[in-house]
Amino acid sequence: MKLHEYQAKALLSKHGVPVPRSEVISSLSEVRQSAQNFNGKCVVKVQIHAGGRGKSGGVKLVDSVDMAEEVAGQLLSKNIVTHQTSPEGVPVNDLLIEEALNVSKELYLSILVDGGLGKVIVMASEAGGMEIEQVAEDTPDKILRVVVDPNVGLMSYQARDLATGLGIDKKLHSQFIKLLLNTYEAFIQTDCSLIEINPLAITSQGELLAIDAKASIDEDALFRQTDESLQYDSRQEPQIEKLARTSGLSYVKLDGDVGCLVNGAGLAMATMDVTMAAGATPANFLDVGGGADVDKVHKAVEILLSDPGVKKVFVNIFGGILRCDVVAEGIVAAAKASKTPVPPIVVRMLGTNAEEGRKILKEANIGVYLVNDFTEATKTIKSLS
Amino acid sequence: MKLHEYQAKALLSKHGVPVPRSEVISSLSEVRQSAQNFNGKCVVKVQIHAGGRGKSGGVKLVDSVDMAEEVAGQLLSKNIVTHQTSPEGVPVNDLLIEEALNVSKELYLSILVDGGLGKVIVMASEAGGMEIEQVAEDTPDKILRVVVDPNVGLMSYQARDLATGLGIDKKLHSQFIKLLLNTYEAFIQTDCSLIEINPLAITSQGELLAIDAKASIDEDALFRQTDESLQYDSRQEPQIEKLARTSGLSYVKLDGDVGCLVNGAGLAMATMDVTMAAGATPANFLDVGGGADVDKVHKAVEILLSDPGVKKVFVNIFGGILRCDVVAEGIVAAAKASKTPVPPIVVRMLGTNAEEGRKILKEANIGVYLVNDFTEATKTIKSLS
Amino acid sequence: MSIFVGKETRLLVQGITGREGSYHTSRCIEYGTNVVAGVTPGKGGQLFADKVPVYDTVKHAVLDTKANTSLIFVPPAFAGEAIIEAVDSGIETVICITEGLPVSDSIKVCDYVKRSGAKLIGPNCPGIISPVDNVKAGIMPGHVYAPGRVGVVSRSGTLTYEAVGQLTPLGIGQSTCVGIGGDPVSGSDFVDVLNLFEKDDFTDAIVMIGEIGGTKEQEAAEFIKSEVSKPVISLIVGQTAPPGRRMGHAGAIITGTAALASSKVKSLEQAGAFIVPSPADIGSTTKQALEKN
Amino acid sequence: MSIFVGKETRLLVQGITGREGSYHTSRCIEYGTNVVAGVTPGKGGQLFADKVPVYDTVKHAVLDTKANTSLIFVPPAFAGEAIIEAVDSGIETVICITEGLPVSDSIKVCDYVKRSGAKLIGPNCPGIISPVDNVKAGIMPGHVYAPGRVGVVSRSGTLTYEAVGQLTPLGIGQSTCVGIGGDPVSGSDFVDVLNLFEKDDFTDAIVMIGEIGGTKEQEAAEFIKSEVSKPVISLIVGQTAPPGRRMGHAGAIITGTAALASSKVKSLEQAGAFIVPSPADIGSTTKQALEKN
Repeated sequence: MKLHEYQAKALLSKHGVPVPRSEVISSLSEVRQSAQNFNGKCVVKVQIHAGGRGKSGGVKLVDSVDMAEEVAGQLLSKNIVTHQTSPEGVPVNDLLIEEALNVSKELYLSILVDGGLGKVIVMASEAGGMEIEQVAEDTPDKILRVVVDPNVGLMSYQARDLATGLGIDKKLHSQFIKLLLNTYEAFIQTDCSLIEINPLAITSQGELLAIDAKASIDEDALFRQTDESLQYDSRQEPQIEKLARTSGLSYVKLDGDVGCLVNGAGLAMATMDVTMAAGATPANFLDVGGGADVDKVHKAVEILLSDPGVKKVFVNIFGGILRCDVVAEGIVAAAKASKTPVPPIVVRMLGTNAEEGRKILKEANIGVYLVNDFTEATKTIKSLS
Repeated sequence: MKLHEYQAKALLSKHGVPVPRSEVISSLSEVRQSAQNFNGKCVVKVQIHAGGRGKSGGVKLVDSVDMAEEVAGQLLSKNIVTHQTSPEGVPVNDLLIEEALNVSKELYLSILVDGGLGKVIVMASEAGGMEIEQVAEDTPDKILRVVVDPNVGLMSYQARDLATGLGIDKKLHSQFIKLLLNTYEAFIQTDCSLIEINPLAITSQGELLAIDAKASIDEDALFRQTDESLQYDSRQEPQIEKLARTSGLSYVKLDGDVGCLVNGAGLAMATMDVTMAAGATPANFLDVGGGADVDKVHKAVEILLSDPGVKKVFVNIFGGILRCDVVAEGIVAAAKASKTPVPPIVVRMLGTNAEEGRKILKEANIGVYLVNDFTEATKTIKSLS
Repeated sequence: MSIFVGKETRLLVQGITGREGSYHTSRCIEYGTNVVAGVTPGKGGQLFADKVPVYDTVKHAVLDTKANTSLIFVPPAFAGEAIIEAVDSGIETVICITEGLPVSDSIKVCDYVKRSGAKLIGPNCPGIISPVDNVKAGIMPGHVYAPGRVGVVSRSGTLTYEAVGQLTPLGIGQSTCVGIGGDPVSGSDFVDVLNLFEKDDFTDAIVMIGEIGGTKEQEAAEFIKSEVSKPVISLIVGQTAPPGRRMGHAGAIITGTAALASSKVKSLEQAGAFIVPSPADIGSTTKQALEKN
Repeated sequence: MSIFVGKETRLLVQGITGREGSYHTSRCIEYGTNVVAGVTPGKGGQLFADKVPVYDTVKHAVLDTKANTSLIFVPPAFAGEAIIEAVDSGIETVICITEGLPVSDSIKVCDYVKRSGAKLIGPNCPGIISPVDNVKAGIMPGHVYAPGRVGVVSRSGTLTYEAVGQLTPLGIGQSTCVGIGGDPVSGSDFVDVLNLFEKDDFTDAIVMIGEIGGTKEQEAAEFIKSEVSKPVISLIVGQTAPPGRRMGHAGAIITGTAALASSKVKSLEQAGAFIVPSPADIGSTTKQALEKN
């Protein structure tokens, strides 16, 4: 679960990590007062759940209150498009108005889970301010890594090793060590899956500060996280994904026109790949899950059909726990209840009660194309273009 | 660092462990109101840092407010003597007035550090209300033990195993598991070296409650424990020990007449043993430590001499880090500054600068008997009787 | 012969009286698995399906029934502890079906299990099936599988059924099929399973199904290059997944270049694996690979 | 030959620039110990006593100087981490002099070190000295010791000097003397050291000095009974200590019957150890034991 920059910074600050002074505002009327706190010399940053906001004009340095207001007016309540958003972009509901600082050096610091090692790792680089993937590609030896033993946690000696490796002035070592240990505490206490501070700035006054911060909370640990400041901002989410989520469906909105309904995440990805290989593009990732019932399938189809981009549907079910007849009934119910015309539905059903399912679909007369395998499915999807 | 029963219970209660309703009172005028809370049916318990208070009349069940007041009057502000106190006993400054409960079963539960295993263990027994040492001797198979892995902590399945082993009614298992896990949390969070709940009662209403509780905090971890309710009650400590402690000396008051001044805990115990073997009895355990200076030795001698029971002094120093001449100077300074007559001092000095030390002592003319080994020391101590 | 499970498997089911636990235990028994005990705290003393004794604690279940393998269906908040209870009670192989364990729990638990010397499959996995020995310790539909000499290992559930659904009709039976699970941190990775398949005399070739996210496939590629002599047929799904989004599985999220399907395919290709071009071709690619060898 | 340390010992001192650290490092060097490096964060780049290089981190010290043994003098709040830093940096034997580690730190650290395969002596110990190899990694007064064939192991510092002070004048030299420390939880216990002495060809007999508190002496007795063929001469101090009071050492507190000196003496007697009747008799009892064998 992604947090906004301002939430990530509040979390860090709560755990003793220095961050610049700032204010979150959500209406234009608040801008002047906020900017005045910094005598107009501040940075205006859109708060969105997508990377690439800087390149898309979502981060602006201003040097007067008037300019702050002007920039805020251009950003607030609009949608912003970055290379990570859909073409419609995401809404800018909040702006962070933050003091502008004299930075003498920018570092990179992150804490995340390394699946291969099965451990938490700390990554740091003297190449701050850049995307770490780029650094990893260009100058991989500029990335330092430290592995955390889950039984004793991050050790300050490891932080000291990093400080040395990053070439940080010895006078600042204890500041860096404290900052990193506090960030680690925030990570562990809040069940984060990622905290990234980029850049971690050394100011001309010799202070270390988290200038930008990203944080994600492990969704599977939310049941034990009660801090209200860690609320998810569902306004950043496409309406259709929000609907799916609240219905207990795993759904990711994409740009294509083939709505996909599958059971199982792996098979759902495979279905998307097959669709793409057929020269079509998937409109979504959708895993109805193993424990779905008729209602849930009904809901899933309803959600698929609510996407105006969906021109055809590809249902791919390998019945295991989930029986094919249950899926068929859900599809029929949703098709019959639909107020808009139902697009053609290509259905592949295998496994438990596949025959029964196919029969139900055939008899319902709702424009279903029954196929037996991926090859046939591909052909049918193509023919419907 | 020992806590009083009421402190231990407050600690447990803070971590969600049920305890009886109670009030601590330190003046007689508070008794009636406290006892009225329980309609006079309550237990009056002295709050002291010594075991055996029950057998010494320090725990009384009363059934009226008048009786509570009478009992409290007999106990409060007096000294109480138990088999674990000195003959003068310890002062009763506080009483716990606690509701009397209908108990249907008494269990034993404790969490402590097992040095041999190097781990925290949980001990439990269905023989509650008795001293665990007695149970260990009489019916060792009635003691259940569970070892806690330091990396994952106490597991609820281990608590469940104990609940089963203790023969607790299945309906109460989840209550017991929660109680034990909470007690463990209190133990870990507060750096305890011991928490003992004895008895852990099952009331006739089927509730589990800590009827009596002991807790000790690891003195070496006090630097990171900031909870003010965990304050040590130094009024329970002999004045002389308090003085030694605040001077950074490790001192234990005993009943004999030979004051011992030694460097090193092991050698100090050995010195006490040798004194006893000589037919004399040590007045104290005193380790001046390895890093002592002249002032600290001076202070140590001063403290020794302040004990009116001390009729002779045995100084046993094996100079290592601590130089013998430093010790000699401290002794001389203290002897010369003493306002009371200085008893005979038997001195054994070996190791670093032993010759210099002996010379200083000889020349000071303060009635010092210089000996070379334990045998000679023994003889001299005997001859001084 | 098979890996992880076999004729000597004595299965214990933790969470046997729950909805999922009871349904799948019945399916496992039907398939021929020797289910010797179940555990549900508070339900000890009952009989499941009139024959499998239910216990309050794993310790007692193991003492009474000599169970050596455990299948776990308990809710995510308690699953980590259930794994530790199993290991502490002497279970040698633990298979955790439960999805949704906090990753910090998985980190601690996987570390604990590793130190104990036991084996853990999952969490968030479909389990293990050996058509050869008629042992099913998992939630896969048993009828799809057929005995044979190809091992299957996958991060995904239904996609494995799909793979097997393509293999069986072509006459390609399976020795053991292992679902290592869709979580970023898990008890066994591709490397662990590839290692066992390589050593297993009853496995001739290995079908490995990976997906986007993490670097488990790259580690597998390294291992295949240096340690695996048997043919490996590999499919990676998620070619069309957008970066930064979690595709169902907690581990299926593209966080960097290495997490891309293309990067994984490249590594496996370089390691000498047979690459399955599209999910439609698992059966045919495997057939070709077997014919080549 | 000696145990834990020897001619191959390359000593690193953590906390070398502190008051205790610098004093004792000089004494160690005087005794003949090969002190190759020191570590004090922030003081890297200095030279200690004009010749020993000081580093900011153990990692760098080990890389540069191939130190294999570490002696730790850092304050108690940081000592646990210093031990882990040493082990993580490849140090094989860690000797922690620091007194006053919270016991919960010791529990975690000792467990960590055990898993790593390194050896830890202490905390709260005087260290190790080998008069045979002229290696002193500790705070004991070197001049008391003489080379010979008796091993000494003790929970106490000065009492060990006392013991050796009785042995040396009788012509009984020492192979290695090990102080395991006065804390309830420590890296090495009597059993670990007895085991090494038993296997050491240069040790003929073992003097073991225990005290009240805990059950380490009883565990030693069990081990002596079954595994030690060499004569063990044993003294237990604290016969006159009152129950429930901590006698200086964090571990020296009588918490139950087993913690009593009498109970420990009894166990050791039954295990066949030569019992030293009074602290005055360490030398004479050892002499008798050696003559008997």
